[in-house]
Amino acid sequence: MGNFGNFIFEQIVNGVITGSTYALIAAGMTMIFGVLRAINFAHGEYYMLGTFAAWYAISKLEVNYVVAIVLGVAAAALIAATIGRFVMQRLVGAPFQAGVLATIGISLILQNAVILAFGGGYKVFEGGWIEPVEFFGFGMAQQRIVLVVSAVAIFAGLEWMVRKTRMGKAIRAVSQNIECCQVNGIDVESVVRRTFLLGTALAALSGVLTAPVNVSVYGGMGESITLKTFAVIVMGGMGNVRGTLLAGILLGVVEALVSGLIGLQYRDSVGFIALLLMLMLRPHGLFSQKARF
Amino acid sequence: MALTPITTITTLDTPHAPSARLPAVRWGTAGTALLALALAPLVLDGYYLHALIIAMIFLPPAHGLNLILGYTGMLSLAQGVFFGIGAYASALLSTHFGTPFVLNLVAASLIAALIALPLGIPALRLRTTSFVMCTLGFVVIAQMVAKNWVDLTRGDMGLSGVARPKIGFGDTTLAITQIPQYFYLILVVAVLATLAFIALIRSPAGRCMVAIRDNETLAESLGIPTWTYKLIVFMLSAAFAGLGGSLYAHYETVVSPLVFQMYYSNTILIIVLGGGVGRVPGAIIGSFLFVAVTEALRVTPELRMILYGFVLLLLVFVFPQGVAPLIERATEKLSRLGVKQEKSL
Amino acid sequence: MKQQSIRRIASLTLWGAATLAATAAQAQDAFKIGLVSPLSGANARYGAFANKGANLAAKEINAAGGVMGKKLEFVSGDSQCVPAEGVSATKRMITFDKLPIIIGDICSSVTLAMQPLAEEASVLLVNAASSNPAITYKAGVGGFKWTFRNYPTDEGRAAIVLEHAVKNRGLKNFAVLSVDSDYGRGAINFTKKYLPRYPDAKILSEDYYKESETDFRPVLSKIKNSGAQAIVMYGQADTTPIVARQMLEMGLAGKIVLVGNAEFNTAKTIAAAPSVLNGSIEAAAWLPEWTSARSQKFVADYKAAYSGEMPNNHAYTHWETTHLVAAAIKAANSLKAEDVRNALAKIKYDSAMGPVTFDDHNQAVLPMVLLEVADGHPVIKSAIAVKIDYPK
Amino acid sequence: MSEPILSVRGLRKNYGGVPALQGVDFDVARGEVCGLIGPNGSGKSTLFDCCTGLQKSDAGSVLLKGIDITGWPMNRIAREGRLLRSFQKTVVFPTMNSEQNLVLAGQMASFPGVASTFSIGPKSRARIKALRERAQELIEVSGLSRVAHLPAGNMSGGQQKLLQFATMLMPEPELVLLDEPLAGINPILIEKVIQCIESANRNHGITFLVIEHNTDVLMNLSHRVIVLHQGQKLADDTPEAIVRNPQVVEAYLGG
Repeated sequence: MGNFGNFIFEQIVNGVITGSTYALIAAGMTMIFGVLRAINFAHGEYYMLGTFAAWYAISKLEVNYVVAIVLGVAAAALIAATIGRFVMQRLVGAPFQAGVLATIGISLILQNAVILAFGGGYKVFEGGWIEPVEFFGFGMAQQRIVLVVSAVAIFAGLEWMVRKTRMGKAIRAVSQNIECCQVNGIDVESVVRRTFLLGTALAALSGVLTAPVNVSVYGGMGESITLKTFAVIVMGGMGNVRGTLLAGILLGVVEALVSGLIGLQYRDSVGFIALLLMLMLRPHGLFSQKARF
Repeated sequence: MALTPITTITTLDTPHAPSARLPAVRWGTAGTALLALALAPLVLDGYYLHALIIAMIFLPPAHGLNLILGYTGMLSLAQGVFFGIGAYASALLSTHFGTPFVLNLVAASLIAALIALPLGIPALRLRTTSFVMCTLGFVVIAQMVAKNWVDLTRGDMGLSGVARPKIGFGDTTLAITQIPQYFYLILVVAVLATLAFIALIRSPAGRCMVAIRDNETLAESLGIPTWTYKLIVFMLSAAFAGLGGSLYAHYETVVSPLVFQMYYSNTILIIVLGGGVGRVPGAIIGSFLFVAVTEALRVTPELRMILYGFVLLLLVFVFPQGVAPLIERATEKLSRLGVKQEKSL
Repeated sequence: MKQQSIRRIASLTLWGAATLAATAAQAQDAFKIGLVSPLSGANARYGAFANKGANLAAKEINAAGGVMGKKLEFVSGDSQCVPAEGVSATKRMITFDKLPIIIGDICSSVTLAMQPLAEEASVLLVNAASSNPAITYKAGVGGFKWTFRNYPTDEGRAAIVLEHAVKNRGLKNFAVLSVDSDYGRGAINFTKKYLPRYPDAKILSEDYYKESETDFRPVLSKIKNSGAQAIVMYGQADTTPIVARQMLEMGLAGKIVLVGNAEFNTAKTIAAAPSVLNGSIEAAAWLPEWTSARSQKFVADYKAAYSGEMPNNHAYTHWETTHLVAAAIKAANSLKAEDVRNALAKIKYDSAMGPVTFDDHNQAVLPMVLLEVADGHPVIKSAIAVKIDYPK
Repeated sequence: MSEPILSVRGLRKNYGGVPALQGVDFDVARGEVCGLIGPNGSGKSTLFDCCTGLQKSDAGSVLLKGIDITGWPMNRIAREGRLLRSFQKTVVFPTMNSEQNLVLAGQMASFPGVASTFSIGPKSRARIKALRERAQELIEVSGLSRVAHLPAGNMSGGQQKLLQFATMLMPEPELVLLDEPLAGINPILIEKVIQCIESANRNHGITFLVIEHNTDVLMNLSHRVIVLHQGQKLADDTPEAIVRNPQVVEAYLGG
């Protein structure tokens, strides 16, 4: 039975690794939701953009991985800044469905623009620290450890940012009550812009960090991530950063166990089945004290 | 915060004092449009008819979404699920039992509605975003089921060779194989669906839906069992979607788990929002507009989806109310014009 | 901002119109063939390869004088792997461009939806990449007279691979890890169909990955613990490097081999994790390493034409199918769909893989190559053409 | 005196530990106008919410015409109990015009069940026609004719108040709970509203329970006044007695 124990442990480790990526991407999305009350159907596309930019930097500009991380995130952030300025900030106070429609549009544009520019084929992502290391009796690439560590670090940073900095306080204020902020002279639009920038940058970063172990880069890679993120942000309690980390890792672990014990083909529905169960039992998310709206 | 109420939209019976003959003009425009459609096969060739058919296949599901989003104020992304369920129901009936088209059509929407019941009961406890996400979850789960319940759905192999519709009995049976025949068949169904939709929102219940959209607590305090109405509306919208799915299956003759892609839910949403949510003409105009745009963009296959994306942004920021209002205003002007002319005579 | 976006759209549309006009202008003495494939959305990458392959063939054919003295040109249509979209594109080709011949689609569900259209319009539909068996079960004597498929079905493939793996390599315990599509699922069904022939061979676990899957560690851990000797994988070329990499990092190299078909033999894949792919068994319709002069030339020309990009098998099958159609036209000495179809039915065509003929279900009987990877290089074991026994 | 139309027994309600109602008992007799006063936060609105089923009470029971309605959903209490309420912050259906607002209010009373509301047959049309006529009368009475065609959302606050009041009368209820009907409207309108309440009470025998901070008006209007203080009943007596009650003066009315 110890054998089985090891197996479960290994699956949990696998889950934590994948989950921390989910958490990273979802963190951005949940903050954006907090200030904008809009579901971002294009969030996965920034994950894709970051990865693509990094791939381009490595294989065409022949820079090393660390530089590629910076370039990748920067490129994605640049595009996000434009979109934030011209689209997202105009969604403040717009009907919910307007946000859905607009972000679907953006995701179509970004995804197919990349396909148009670089072709639809998969690109192999070179670079990253992929040498396997022995870890409790099973091997894994160093990159995965880097991934988990940086995820934890980033979340610590976010937590600090949200609690301590002016930016963070502004974000929290806007999340709680937009009208009130407008009255109190907080520039809601700029807060939205900056939050959006931060959120998308996180998505891009997690893209670049996972690329070495996910190997492939292609235009459509954002879609499935976006769907997963939805499940995570609702479970984490919309707009709740800490909850998102836990929800993300939880989802990762459950997925790993399901695909390890039942079958990989059921993996994608796990998130939403869990989500539905949770919504039935705790409609306000697993971790947030009260519904925010 | 609730789904930002669509306060600017006007309900079917428009509150602002309408020009006396506006309704007449409305029906006039509707009649003309219908007549034009009915005559289309005489002048248009296969491709255009096909485009129109696609538009009319998406019309019933769009009505369904309009009912739940535009009139009851709940955004459901599950329309695609019920569309797919309708398609599978028809395909299974037709391939396994060779049941006639009309029966499949009815069965499809019934089955969709029945499946909506157990899904709706828990989902409708949720509000706003949670509800949206929940309906989104249905899409993902439906696809998983379609892929893995191989005994029933043949999984990814899909169901092909769905029978072409046959109308009538015995030797008076007419087999629908040519595009024009399809066109008229689907036109009839679409018109019936539209009439049913209008009847629904004109019924006292329709007013209750609007009340729920405007202010659920107030409606509840006036004795309206809002929960019951929401559940019924959810099932009705599913029935409309199932209708469309059935038409789809019998037209494309193949159904695969791909019908549970987000594509369909999104398309239906785009149709309703593009046309004008909470308006009868909305879904109608929207569905034809959608097909017109996507087909027109075929001139540049590689740019197609990018441009499509821009069109969506255009909708959101330039026509936030959809294009229906423009057309409504036009017809109104028309009516006023008519009045003036009479005076001048 | 509004103005901006409007202007942007306007300009783009103009651009599109311009390109269209351009193509229309040069289309005078051209013979046009339709090509339906996913050009947008998640499956766009397949369509890209297909179009490049087909257009390369057209260029070559036109360089050699075209077909019946006319330039061969492609009208491309986007299907997004959605039947409705594919049907729209096809309809457009039939009624607008009045195309007598259409090649398409890669996604089986779209092809299945196209079949009846082709039948009603008496348009020749030549499929170059869909593997759903139903397509040719229902073609030829099966019903659809106008559908042909120049692509091996997975039945033969599955049979060959299994036989080689068990008989020649003595593998017994298999774990299934295939793509969750009609291709992956279909191939596994056929594998199971032939499994009973080998009493001591068994399947320990069955998993299917979605096309965009990137994290295989959980399922690989399971397979590792199940004690399987081989993973039966019928999947996408694009995913194999990911699986290989993750097998490598989990230390499964040399312990578990890959058998099936997912481009184990391309340089790109092997480069991802050589030690993992050593010993893997594959039955391929084609692969860039295939030694025939014609194949080598195709790879060279393709790379030359498309800035060094390596062709995949979709590129090849569409390239080869275009040449096949041209050959049929030549044999028919006519551009009429009817004549071309009859010519195609009794053609004996020499493809890069060997002779191609069509059976009474309009299914190509063409050789498939069985390979193994040995120290980082594909080694050809045999080339076999399989006839299918259709369900009665 | 006949059995009370509404009797509240030991009603308790906490909001996250903060007690809003701690055991309130009182009766409202059929046909009276009963005032309900008390300082802000004394639990008046919470009391309304618990009586109408908007909030679930933690303990105690609410009897309507002798039937225990505790735990009934709001809509059932309104429909079967014929108990209506207005809200502190005036609410109408913003996208509907006055007539539609009123017809909707009357709908549930005049249709046998949910199913029947989906019909557009002659029967249902007749019902709606009747409701329309009644609605028009009420529009006349409340003097909204001039703005009747506007979406209610576009009417002035005062007009909305009047419409809301008309809405209360539409389904011919037996008991109406009014939450600050006079708040934020000008003196002329105040007169109008009071007249409406009195006539409705006198001519249609509708019982009223009214929360109102405008004590002078309330004292004239109501037959009896209940005073809430910190979630408990402080006094329950005739207006004359109430204004002289030292506790009440000290707690609420002030010198």
